[in-house]
Amino acid sequence: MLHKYRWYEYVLIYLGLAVFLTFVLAPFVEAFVVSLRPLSSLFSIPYKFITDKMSFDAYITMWQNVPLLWVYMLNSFFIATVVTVLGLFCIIPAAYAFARFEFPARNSLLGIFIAVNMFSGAVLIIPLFKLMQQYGLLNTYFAMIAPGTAFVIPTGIWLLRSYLIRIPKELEEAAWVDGAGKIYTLWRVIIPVALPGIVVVTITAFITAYAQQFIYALTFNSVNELNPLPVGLFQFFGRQTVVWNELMAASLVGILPVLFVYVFLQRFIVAGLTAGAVKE
Amino acid sequence: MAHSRKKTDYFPYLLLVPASLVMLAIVAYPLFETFRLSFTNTSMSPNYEYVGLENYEKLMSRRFPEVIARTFYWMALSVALKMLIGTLGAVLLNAMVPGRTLFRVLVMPPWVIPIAIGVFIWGWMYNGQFGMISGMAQRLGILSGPFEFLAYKNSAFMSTIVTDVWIGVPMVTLYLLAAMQSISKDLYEAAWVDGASRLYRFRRITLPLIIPSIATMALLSAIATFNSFDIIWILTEGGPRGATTTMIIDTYKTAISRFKYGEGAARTVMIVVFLGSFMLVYFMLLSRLAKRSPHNAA
Amino acid sequence: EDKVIHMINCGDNTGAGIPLQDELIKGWEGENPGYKVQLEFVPWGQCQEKSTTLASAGNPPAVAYMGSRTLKQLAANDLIIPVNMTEEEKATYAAPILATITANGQQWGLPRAFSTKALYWNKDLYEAAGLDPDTPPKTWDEMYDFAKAIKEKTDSDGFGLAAASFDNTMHQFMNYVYTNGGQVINEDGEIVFNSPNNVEALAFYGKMAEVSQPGPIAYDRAKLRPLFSEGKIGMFISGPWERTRVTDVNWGVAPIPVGPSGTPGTLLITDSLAVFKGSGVEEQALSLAKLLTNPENQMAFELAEGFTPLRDLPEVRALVEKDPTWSAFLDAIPTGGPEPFVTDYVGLQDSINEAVQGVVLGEVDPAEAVEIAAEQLEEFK
Amino acid sequence: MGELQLRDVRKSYGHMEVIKGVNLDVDHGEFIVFVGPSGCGKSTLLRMIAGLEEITGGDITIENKVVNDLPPVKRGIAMVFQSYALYPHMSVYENIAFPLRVERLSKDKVEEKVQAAAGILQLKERLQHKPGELSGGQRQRVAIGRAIVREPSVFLFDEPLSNLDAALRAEMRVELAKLHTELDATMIYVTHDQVEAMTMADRIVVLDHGIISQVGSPLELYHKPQNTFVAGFIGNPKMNFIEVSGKSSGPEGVVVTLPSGKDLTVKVDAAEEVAGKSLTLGVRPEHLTLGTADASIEIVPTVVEHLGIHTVTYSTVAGAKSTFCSVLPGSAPAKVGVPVSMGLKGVDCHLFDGNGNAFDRQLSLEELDATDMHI
Amino acid sequence: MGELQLRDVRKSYGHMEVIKGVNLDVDHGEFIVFVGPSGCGKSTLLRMIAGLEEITGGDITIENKVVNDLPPVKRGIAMVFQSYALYPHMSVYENIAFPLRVERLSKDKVEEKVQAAAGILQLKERLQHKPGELSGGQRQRVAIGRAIVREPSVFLFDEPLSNLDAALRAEMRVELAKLHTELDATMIYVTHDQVEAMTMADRIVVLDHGIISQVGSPLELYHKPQNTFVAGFIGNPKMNFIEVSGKSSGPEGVVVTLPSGKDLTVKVDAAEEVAGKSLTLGVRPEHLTLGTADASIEIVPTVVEHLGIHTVTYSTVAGAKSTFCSVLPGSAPAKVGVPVSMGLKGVDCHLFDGNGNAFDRQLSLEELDATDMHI
Ligand SMILES: Nc1ncnc2c1ncn2[C@@H]1O[C@H](COP(=O)(O)OP(=O)(O)OP(=O)(O)O)[C@@H](O)[C@H]1O
Ligand SMILES: Nc1ncnc2c1ncn2[C@@H]1O[C@H](COP(=O)(O)OP(=O)(O)OP(=O)(O)O)[C@@H](O)[C@H]1O
Ligand SMILES: [Mg+2]
Ligand SMILES: [Mg+2]
Repeated sequence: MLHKYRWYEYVLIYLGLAVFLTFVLAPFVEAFVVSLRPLSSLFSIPYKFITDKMSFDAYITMWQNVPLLWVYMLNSFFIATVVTVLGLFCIIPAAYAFARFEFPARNSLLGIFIAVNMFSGAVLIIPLFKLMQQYGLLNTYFAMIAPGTAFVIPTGIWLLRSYLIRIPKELEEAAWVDGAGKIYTLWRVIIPVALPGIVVVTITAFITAYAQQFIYALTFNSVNELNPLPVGLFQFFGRQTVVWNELMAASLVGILPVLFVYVFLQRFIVAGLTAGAVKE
Repeated sequence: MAHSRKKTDYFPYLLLVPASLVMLAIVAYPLFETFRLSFTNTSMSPNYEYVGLENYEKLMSRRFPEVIARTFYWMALSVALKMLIGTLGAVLLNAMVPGRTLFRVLVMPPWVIPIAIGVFIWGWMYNGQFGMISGMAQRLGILSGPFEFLAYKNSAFMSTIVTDVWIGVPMVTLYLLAAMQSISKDLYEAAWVDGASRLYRFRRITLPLIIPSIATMALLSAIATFNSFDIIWILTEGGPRGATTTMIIDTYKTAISRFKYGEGAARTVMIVVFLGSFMLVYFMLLSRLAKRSPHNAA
Repeated sequence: EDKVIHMINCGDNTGAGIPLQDELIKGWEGENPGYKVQLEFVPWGQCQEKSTTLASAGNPPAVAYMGSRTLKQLAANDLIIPVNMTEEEKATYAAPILATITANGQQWGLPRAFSTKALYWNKDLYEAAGLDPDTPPKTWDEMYDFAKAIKEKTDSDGFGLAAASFDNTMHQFMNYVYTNGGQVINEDGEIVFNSPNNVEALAFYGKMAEVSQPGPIAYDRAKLRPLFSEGKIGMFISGPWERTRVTDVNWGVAPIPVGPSGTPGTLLITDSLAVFKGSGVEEQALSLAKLLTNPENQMAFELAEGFTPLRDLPEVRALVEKDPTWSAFLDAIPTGGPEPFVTDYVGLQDSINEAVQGVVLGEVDPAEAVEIAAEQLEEFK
Repeated sequence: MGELQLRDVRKSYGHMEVIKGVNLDVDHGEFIVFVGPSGCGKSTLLRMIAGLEEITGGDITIENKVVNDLPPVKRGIAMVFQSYALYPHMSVYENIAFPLRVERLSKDKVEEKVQAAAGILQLKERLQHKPGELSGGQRQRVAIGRAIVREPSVFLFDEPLSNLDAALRAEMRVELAKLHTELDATMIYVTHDQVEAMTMADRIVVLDHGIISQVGSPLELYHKPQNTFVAGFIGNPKMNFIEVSGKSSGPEGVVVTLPSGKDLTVKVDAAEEVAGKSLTLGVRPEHLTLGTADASIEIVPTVVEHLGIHTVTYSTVAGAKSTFCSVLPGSAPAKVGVPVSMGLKGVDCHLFDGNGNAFDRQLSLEELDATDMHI
Repeated sequence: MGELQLRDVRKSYGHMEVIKGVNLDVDHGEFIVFVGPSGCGKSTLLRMIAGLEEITGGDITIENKVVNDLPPVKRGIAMVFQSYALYPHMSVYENIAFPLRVERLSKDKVEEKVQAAAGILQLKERLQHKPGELSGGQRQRVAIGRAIVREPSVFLFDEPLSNLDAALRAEMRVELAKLHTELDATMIYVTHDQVEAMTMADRIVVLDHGIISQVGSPLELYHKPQNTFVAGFIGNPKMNFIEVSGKSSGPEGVVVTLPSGKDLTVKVDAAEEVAGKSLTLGVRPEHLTLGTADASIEIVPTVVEHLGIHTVTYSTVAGAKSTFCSVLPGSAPAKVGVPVSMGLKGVDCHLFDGNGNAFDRQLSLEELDATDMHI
């Protein structure tokens, strides 16, 4: 009843959604269309949305230009996964500490952690570079993973903490009364109970780690076999001719698995954001 | 306090160890190093000297103030657009119309794909001769000839913002959507019983109640935008004529492209100072706002 | 345990010259037991930056493919060693080529690839505009007039102008500097960018925008080719590689037109193998680099890869005979000027690009732009 | 004003019928309470009256106007939600003023009405506070204030007191009753708290799985429940039910045989033959006495609660459908494990047939006020 | 086993003293209930016994061992939380087994103990379910099960039933009482529900702002409250307090003058001179009768609640400190606005001095079982 719309409201809503989704999705449509065009009709004037000779050829020929596409994709996944796992390893205990314990300097420490958000990798890239170099870490996965980890931690702590705060204290007290130690309680009680929250943090950390793989990889790594997807594809721009149709094809193939995964996870993502949205 | 026994409790600190170690190594130490290097002339060669405030002096004498102003302008515009579009998007996705689950999925892609890849695509779209935007606009008669979006100062500036908005809007939308959904349905029903129209309900209930979420998102978004590197770097490298050179781009160009680590470090220090004061001011405004209207849920 | 000689190659390993190179390396390894060459291919976009960062981080490659323009900067930072060419070796190169690797009286790299530029024109468009399809412009004025005719009489634009914030905008502009008797740095290492010649060149660059495709700042040279291939621009200036890539139109190629105050010229760009300092195998790296770039091996490599031949050897003549379009590029070598040799190459590039963009956008007047750039350049020499 | 009729009102969610044909006439000024177990459809029915829920079938008439398709605001109703539904970002003043703002009333009018409502509800001091700063009872009052200012002809309440603690609930109950008198408005009130229903209602509507099980005044439901459902639902502790068999019936009542074999004459009118039928005897815990009366039942208390005012025993009794409970005077010497005899009076008992429908008790409700019943 | 002593136990949060010196001896097997208004320190005291809260001062002794610095698990206590604190991700079995798993008991032992506890609590069928799939009462039982398996000498409960609805609460109350008998354990129970306190406790501890106001059996507190605080707190509806002035005292009691000017002899022993002093007369609503008795008070009911079992009236009376309440038989003919006379008996009344301390009533608690008191 409350949500009964009149016909013109339906029109307005769908129109609005159409405009909004067009803005969001047009680039993907364009990328797809471009990937279908042969290079020659790609650079055709005037602009045509549908051109003749559309085919999936680029999806085959691209393997010559980016023979390592699979490797890049796997690298991207691998880096994001390791970042996420390491991140969780840091986030969970820290979020727990901030959510549950009174200790001197708690708030200022939390503030410091959150403030770290504001230093992107780009800001710290010089000293990080020197640091990596000093320890011989350049051109390793580690060089791409470590900074990624550092920058998922603050948001993760912030998100998970607001989730943990809402877990009743009695659960821990009950465990304590029953003789469980603190680590045991964290492991057997808190983590399982906070699992939905942890799932959310995992997803957001993964998204961040996956989406922001450009600058560290570009700067700290030059071993092609270790490159994540964006840097791998950036090589298209280093050529005399940018083979746009293959670039688009490779991009789409490269991002397809994540898109697929997120379609299934969207429920958690929206639900998880609520955790942060309700209380800031 | 279950855990505050008499003995000083080391446990919370223990819990903070892993996170702190990572932060110390990846953020604190490099920050300190940056600060130190900002007083040196370190460059390509491994040897360097301390040069005092020379790097900072150089900063002031060049066009740095312009870069700062541009950075904040870019950030403000982009964040404002993200909030505006995100709020509108969230309202639309919150409507109880058939297909809304699908639409919610459909807004996600720009957020979950690697930023750089999204920017590659936009780079193509902005092409005046072959790109979709100029092409469609010409077809629809909005443009009379090809228009190169990245070729002019204003349009390049706006184009980088549009791309940044595109990447940032899904997260904002979904976050605000979540905030809207956490508002009790009762409130709307009560208002409806009182005769409030849809628009009135939005204005008097939804909007005031999501303002804290908008404020939070705006801050997160501002920080992300401030630090946005990939987008500008791939699209324009800061051009034309510096029209899209933000502090991050300027720093990267100086330090990484030109190997002037010392000068770059001085810029980094300036970024920390500016971003820090920005956050401080923001928090102060926010807490003053919060004092005026405590949002304790009924 | 073999000592590793880390060699960085730009691009990928698909070229036909690579097997030849591999052969030579294998041979070299045979003659130098105890040393192993580790060859790494790095995509162009990141190649030079990578070598430089590695070096400045204290972990240099033994030998790396670098744009010759960076050599002075690397040398100034004490990251590479001079290659010590004998007079005999020097003599195998044309003087302008030698100039691209010479700083402070020493050679800092072994040329591996090079290019000169020439003007491509679309004969069909010429015809459509009522111009003689077989007469390319000889002077700037002619070039402007022809372009104007095309722009006015056909659907296409007269000229392809590059002014993006990328390196080849400066390269493009240098062609005009060199065809108008200008210079960036003189023989004594002084900045002479603010000469009337250069003001004239910059003004002309700006003027060409009138008859060029809209929005030159969105274009680097690579983006012009599709326009040329589509018949959207009547002319553009580029290197010999376009000869094989531009297929769909009826084109010709000619030397770059000459400015009012100059003589024929072109920008001559070389890439070199540089030997880095501190790898511990400098000597071996140098010997390897010399082996790869000696006249015989270099020529074979170039022919296989389709590069412009560096040295004037008998094979070259055969090449031109087979494909006359080579001549516009090969003939230009003696008139070629090097890329400016400075200690902050990116700084130089940014300054010049900014001047070019300023004039193209009509924001500053050429004299002022040149003056500002010259001032900034002082810092980079 | 304020009359309300429900005519065969129905509601389905998908294939599930939740309200299965409800008929009810409410007069102006009545205080009607809907009770029933959780999920029986109380809220749904109320929300249908409010216009928050679409009506699947039937008609709802308010002040002689069919309102089926009218939006809430046009129905002349106001609703108070269980959660209060206060706007957390607005002051008490603005919360109360909200409906008036929607109407675009002039500033002075708004001020006047809000002050009047605040006066009635003793909220004058709190007008500038936010709901978050108020106690539960005060929030409840604000919610009512928001309903009052609209001067509706029908007030709808959905469990308005269930979020308050016992003491506050008792207090607010009294206040609501007063308010009802003062405003002279029709009120429809949903609750699952018996005490609220019994104390506040003019008439109680007992709902069972979407149908009305009985409508009547509180005392009518207490004394003359029409079926075992109502009998068991109204009254706390619950009525005891004992399986008995019918023996004979006559003008003085129905004679039944208790499980113990003893006979008891229950003062009810039998409409049908009862001999040999299996019937259910109902007796309220508070109608049991120590010792013997018309008949008695032997119990062995398993739990005895001394409440001061009462002593309550629980025991297991043959034939009883669940734990057998008795409420005795505070001084009753009941002890766990010590057998005791419980007296039953035929006049206090209820009798139900095999379908759970009550035999009519020989008791006129008019007399109830005068009769000196036990307790 | 199971003895517990509190010796001058104190607790401060910062500068705020919350528990201000509590002394209490609890014997083995006793069922002790802490009651008191919200914020009086009940939970804090219980949590200090549990070891969840640090002790600022004094000693807590369990089984003759000072436990001040022992962690909860070493105190031989088990605690049941208001929220149950069940682990939502574990089955009922694992929830109950949790303390045993912590102890690293063998599988067989765990199985045995869990089954035993499940047997007692009738949870055998539910062992594989998750807490989310259980009803409120079942969850409560699981929480108790987790306490039982540890075989503690002292059970601590913090408002264990407050999340259940009325009916279930009554049921669980009975079950807990049974359990207490079966387990023969000491239990300390926090509640603010009077009925729970009255029905379950061997002794009730009434707390007021962090100090013990009175300790005694439920009937003792009901019949012989030592001060107005306890008198007002125990009993529902609340005792009525009326300002009176003392006239004389003698062996048959204290004579006081009611606001109406009439005299009443209250059966209490005066320790001091009362003549002319202003005193407070206390009379429980359920001790008022219609008509007149030793004295009477005229009231005009403003609200009348017909509960079936009782009729409750509320009225404003001169000299009464708050609304004057009476609980009359269900059939009492009270009507709003119709004046009625309420009879008081001197033997049922309480009398308090200016400081709120009670005069000793002439009533031996031993007699109470035998005496036939009203209601
Ligand atoms: N939107 C809905 N969709 C499907 N079924 C619903 C919906 N709303 C209510 N129901 C069902 O309708 C029935 C009646 O629900 P209603 O809320 O009216 O019960 P209630 O009597 O108010 O219960 P309670 O005392 O628990 O509030 C329930 O079985 C419920 O599950
Ligand atoms: N962690 C704390 N810090 C400061 N004060 C506290 C803390 N915990 C409790 N208090 C205060 O101690 C007092 C006693 O609290 P406690 O929880 O024991 O009350 P309670 O009797 O259990 O009340 P309720 O019936 O509401 O549960 C209260 O005034 C409370 O505000
Ligand atoms: Mg309901
Ligand atoms: Mg408590």
